[in-house]
Amino acid sequence: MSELKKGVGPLFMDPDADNAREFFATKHLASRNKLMTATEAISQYVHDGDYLASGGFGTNRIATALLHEVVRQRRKNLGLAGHTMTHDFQILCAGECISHCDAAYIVGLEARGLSKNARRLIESGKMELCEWTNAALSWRLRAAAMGVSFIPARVMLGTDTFANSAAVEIECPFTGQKYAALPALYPDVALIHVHVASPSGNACIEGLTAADIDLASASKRVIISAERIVPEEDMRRRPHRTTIPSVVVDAVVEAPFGCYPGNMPYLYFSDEDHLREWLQAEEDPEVFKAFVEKYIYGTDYFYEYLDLCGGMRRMIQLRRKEYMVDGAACD
Amino acid sequence: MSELKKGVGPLFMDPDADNAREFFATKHLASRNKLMTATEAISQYVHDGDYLASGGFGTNRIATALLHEVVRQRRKNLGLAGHTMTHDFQILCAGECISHCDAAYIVGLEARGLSKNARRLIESGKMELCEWTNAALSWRLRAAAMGVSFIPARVMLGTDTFANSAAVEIECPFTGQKYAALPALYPDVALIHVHVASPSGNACIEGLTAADIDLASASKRVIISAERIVPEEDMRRRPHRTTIPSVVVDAVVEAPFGCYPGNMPYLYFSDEDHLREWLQAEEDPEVFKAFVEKYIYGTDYFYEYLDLCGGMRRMIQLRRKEYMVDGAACD
Amino acid sequence: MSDYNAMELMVVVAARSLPNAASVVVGTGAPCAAAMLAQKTHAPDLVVMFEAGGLGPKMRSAPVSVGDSHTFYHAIQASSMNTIMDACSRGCVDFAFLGAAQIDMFGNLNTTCIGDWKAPKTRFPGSGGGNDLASLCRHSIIMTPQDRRRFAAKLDFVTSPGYLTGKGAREAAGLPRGTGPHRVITNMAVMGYDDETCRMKVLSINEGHTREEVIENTGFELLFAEHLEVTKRPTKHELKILREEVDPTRVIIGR
Amino acid sequence: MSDYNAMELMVVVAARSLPNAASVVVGTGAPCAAAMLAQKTHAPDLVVMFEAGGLGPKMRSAPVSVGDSHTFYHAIQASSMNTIMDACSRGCVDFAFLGAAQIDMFGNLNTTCIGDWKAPKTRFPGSGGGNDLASLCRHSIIMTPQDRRRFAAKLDFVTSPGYLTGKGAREAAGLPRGTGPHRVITNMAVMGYDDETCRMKVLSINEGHTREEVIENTGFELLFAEHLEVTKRPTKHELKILREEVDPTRVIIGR
Repeated sequence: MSELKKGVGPLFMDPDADNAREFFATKHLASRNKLMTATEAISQYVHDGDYLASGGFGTNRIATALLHEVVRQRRKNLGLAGHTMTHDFQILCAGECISHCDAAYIVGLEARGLSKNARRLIESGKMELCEWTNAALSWRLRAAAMGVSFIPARVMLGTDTFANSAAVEIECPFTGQKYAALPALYPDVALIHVHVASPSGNACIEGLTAADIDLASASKRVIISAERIVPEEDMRRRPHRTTIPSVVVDAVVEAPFGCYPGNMPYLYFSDEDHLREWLQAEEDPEVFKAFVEKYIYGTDYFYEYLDLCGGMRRMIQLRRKEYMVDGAACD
Repeated sequence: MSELKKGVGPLFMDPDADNAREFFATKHLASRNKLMTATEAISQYVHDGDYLASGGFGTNRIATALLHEVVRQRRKNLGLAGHTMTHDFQILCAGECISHCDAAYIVGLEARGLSKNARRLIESGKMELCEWTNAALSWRLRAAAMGVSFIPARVMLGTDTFANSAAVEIECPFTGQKYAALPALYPDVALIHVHVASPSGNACIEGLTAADIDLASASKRVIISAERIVPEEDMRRRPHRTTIPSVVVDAVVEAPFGCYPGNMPYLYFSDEDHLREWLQAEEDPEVFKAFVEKYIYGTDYFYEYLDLCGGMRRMIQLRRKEYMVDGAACD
Repeated sequence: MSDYNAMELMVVVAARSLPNAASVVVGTGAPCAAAMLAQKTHAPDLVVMFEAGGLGPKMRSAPVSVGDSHTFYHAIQASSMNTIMDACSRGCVDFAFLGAAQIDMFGNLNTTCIGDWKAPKTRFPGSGGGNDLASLCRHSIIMTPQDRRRFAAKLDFVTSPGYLTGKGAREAAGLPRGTGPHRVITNMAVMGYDDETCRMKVLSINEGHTREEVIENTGFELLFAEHLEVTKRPTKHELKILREEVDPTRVIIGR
Repeated sequence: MSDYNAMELMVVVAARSLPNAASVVVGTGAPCAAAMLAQKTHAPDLVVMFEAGGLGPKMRSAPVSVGDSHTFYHAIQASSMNTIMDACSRGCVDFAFLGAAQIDMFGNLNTTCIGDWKAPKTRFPGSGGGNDLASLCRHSIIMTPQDRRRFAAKLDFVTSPGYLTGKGAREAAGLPRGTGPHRVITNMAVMGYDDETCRMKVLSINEGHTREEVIENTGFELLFAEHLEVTKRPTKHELKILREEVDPTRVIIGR
């Protein structure tokens, strides 16, 4: 067998399962009312230097309201799990909140183009990166959710992505097959936007779950923002529909249209015009500074941002656009 | 570090991921009508010597109608994935179908007692066993579902369960922590009972999923029996409710009360009287032979068994008993 | 003499060992009754789990199977075996109730067979989730009748790990740090484990039983707490809740 | 001269490379248009997947994101990233469409950076799911414009594996047996890979382009098929479906 290789990238978070167990032992499991404002939730659960993970996928079901609050409260030196981060990455870069990042997909907004501001931050060397892939990051979260310090996978092998990651090669003890061993990833805090949640944090996601089920389990703290808050009994009546159980949740924030300008499945489509406005504003640093000032620092609550973007009239348009994707509303 | 140990138990199934990939490459993915009778499904997809896995958990949401058919068609030398098998194991032992078994929980029916017939088969040495645990078997299925030949876990270590398994000890390349490496388990065929399925095999499970999501992905062939068949469009309207996607399914069998005498969540409770009757019949091999003759070999269809057990009158009683667990029917 | 039976006392003792807001994986029967009693007395926020996937149900009556509909009645989540086992592995679960055909002085458990494994005199179900819970949950609690056959000097088969061969053996085997057997609750006594030797230690003896009787019914040498106590009897309130609300048909606590 | 443009031809060629009842992971834009066109012509049972979790949608129009609501419109399942990636790893996925800023003669792809990785001249998004799909799906297909900058002798960064350094290199690296790059579809030509050397080989040249032009626009030595053909032009039916049903607003195929 050839020699087993090792990636030279930095391991930002401790993959040790026993150390993580010590944290989880302290987590308060009791079902209690965890409703609070975004201001309170970010203030209480996201600290400078924390390693953050954002739910959803790029512009889809992202926790925009919470991400704005992270910027507004000027958090710094955050680490980040970057599995397909697009507009969410753009927001955090607008606040220059991130100092290190496990990168799978960053700086781009898919076919919409690249974020000039995010590129500037990275090309200037202000952000330490470790390379991964989308699957690798989602499997790293799964390893953490499973309480094991590593998991084998068949990706990254043979590439510079591997060489600049913190993965190492191992051999299967049964077949001799070579695998990339991926270290478990236990984020400090996850921000996840959902369709419905109860005050204790029982949450239901409709549509794609991306990596959020494992993310919620793997993270030391979990902040849920929800389009709608429902009574506990509504969630408990059909317990097989609970996507994220309250026992892993620390805070619940009511945030209607909380994913705007992203696409919330069955509820509203993405605002492509506004996303274009972001990208255009980033062309000129001065213009972008004013843009961020206006939309984030200059607002106190997320609904002020929604109003600046066209308010209810705009939201109803996006709602109609989503219904044209699927005529049937979700029940 | 101390020497790494190896279990001496037999590895019944090949954990090699590349060999499994070759099989999955041949699997026909097109959405087509897969509706057939239990007779046809077992005849076509379960062969002597196959390694079988049964969905649900013990007496809950098990595929009784399909299991009876396996016995009725006198399949022999089957292998079995035995993560909490109770009445399902009892049925297969009634037909003396099994020659080798990955055992986590067998021969018992939880608090109801032990199956004398199953014990007789094992104590007479007619069944080759390899020891595992419930979690180990479910993680072995997860490894297969993930397309990797092994997965690390923190169970079985230090015990005779490990010594008589086919697991091996490995060390984490990041932390040095010792783990049990569990070999991937790709069953030949899985029998899974669900609440609702479309003719192509899009299936929805309500209530506990046990290990069935991974089981359906890990298995080379999947037979679904369903309480109710619904049009394709019903399943496609809410695609986030699909528990098992049609692409992994080979056959769909309509089987109302198909889990009887087990408990089908939200629909009917277990028939504890009939389960007691089984255990009592097993006290005397001659009595049991007649019992199996009457209920399984002497019937052609599962509904004949239901009629022998009290028919609609009994089913309605069990339905009422289930509603008393949860007054609200599932929608 | 006493106004409660041995099983009632065992359930009450087990219930008391579960703090509020803790999490516990239970089976059917007595452990489930203990968890329900705890919820209805001092531990309303106790999170009850079942290995098949039931998470945090509001149980109205005890299940007949760890996977039946009772286990997720108005639950936090009707999840999967993996979800529960992952949570145990991640370190989110404080307690697990286990049973056994044999138990030794280190709390190792046999639920697999009597006699040689290859040609067993009696085959039992095997580990089920027992080894998993004994390996992964912080504290395991055994409820069992006490007799010499069951409390064995040497197990015919070590199905699930207690402290294995003594202090440090679990960690050396690779099991999670800071886990292990916590209590053994029998018809005669309540036992814990000695911090230094990890050997079983009698903490209190149930009313109507004696130290000698406990020794006679144990196949290995027991340690005894310096201040050996009489097991605190059930309160009237505990008995009332247990009999009227937890197990009104007396399926578990006897007739 | 021709009654179709380069992008229309590329989409048609890509669509034809997808057999009926195969499975394919697609991105937004041209790959998605190709899959939709295939479904509406010769491959009605093509199973389309998106890496964020969309499985088998009945797409009415092309998504703007690989995770938006279009990707699971009336789908078989709205699943998760893990579900899709697991299926790829398990060997259930036949094709994947990939893009790249750079591609070399072995089909290795760069989507990470231009210049030194530590101080990049230009930072691109990185692998995303690209490396995963290139590693795990049976055949990968690239659709890209052809020029010397993009078809590079040496990549600045190998983000996703093609045939790495040549025959046998994927297997030696640990990648699944029998996987690798399949087609490169450009505005000038259609390329495959030589069985023996795993090097890129021109199979057909698009109408209006020449062998010399293709060579000029490639930064490495290309192989050519013995019987070099002219890329089969789109049929009227294909163009009609593509223009009227797949991309009526001409967002993908241009105005």
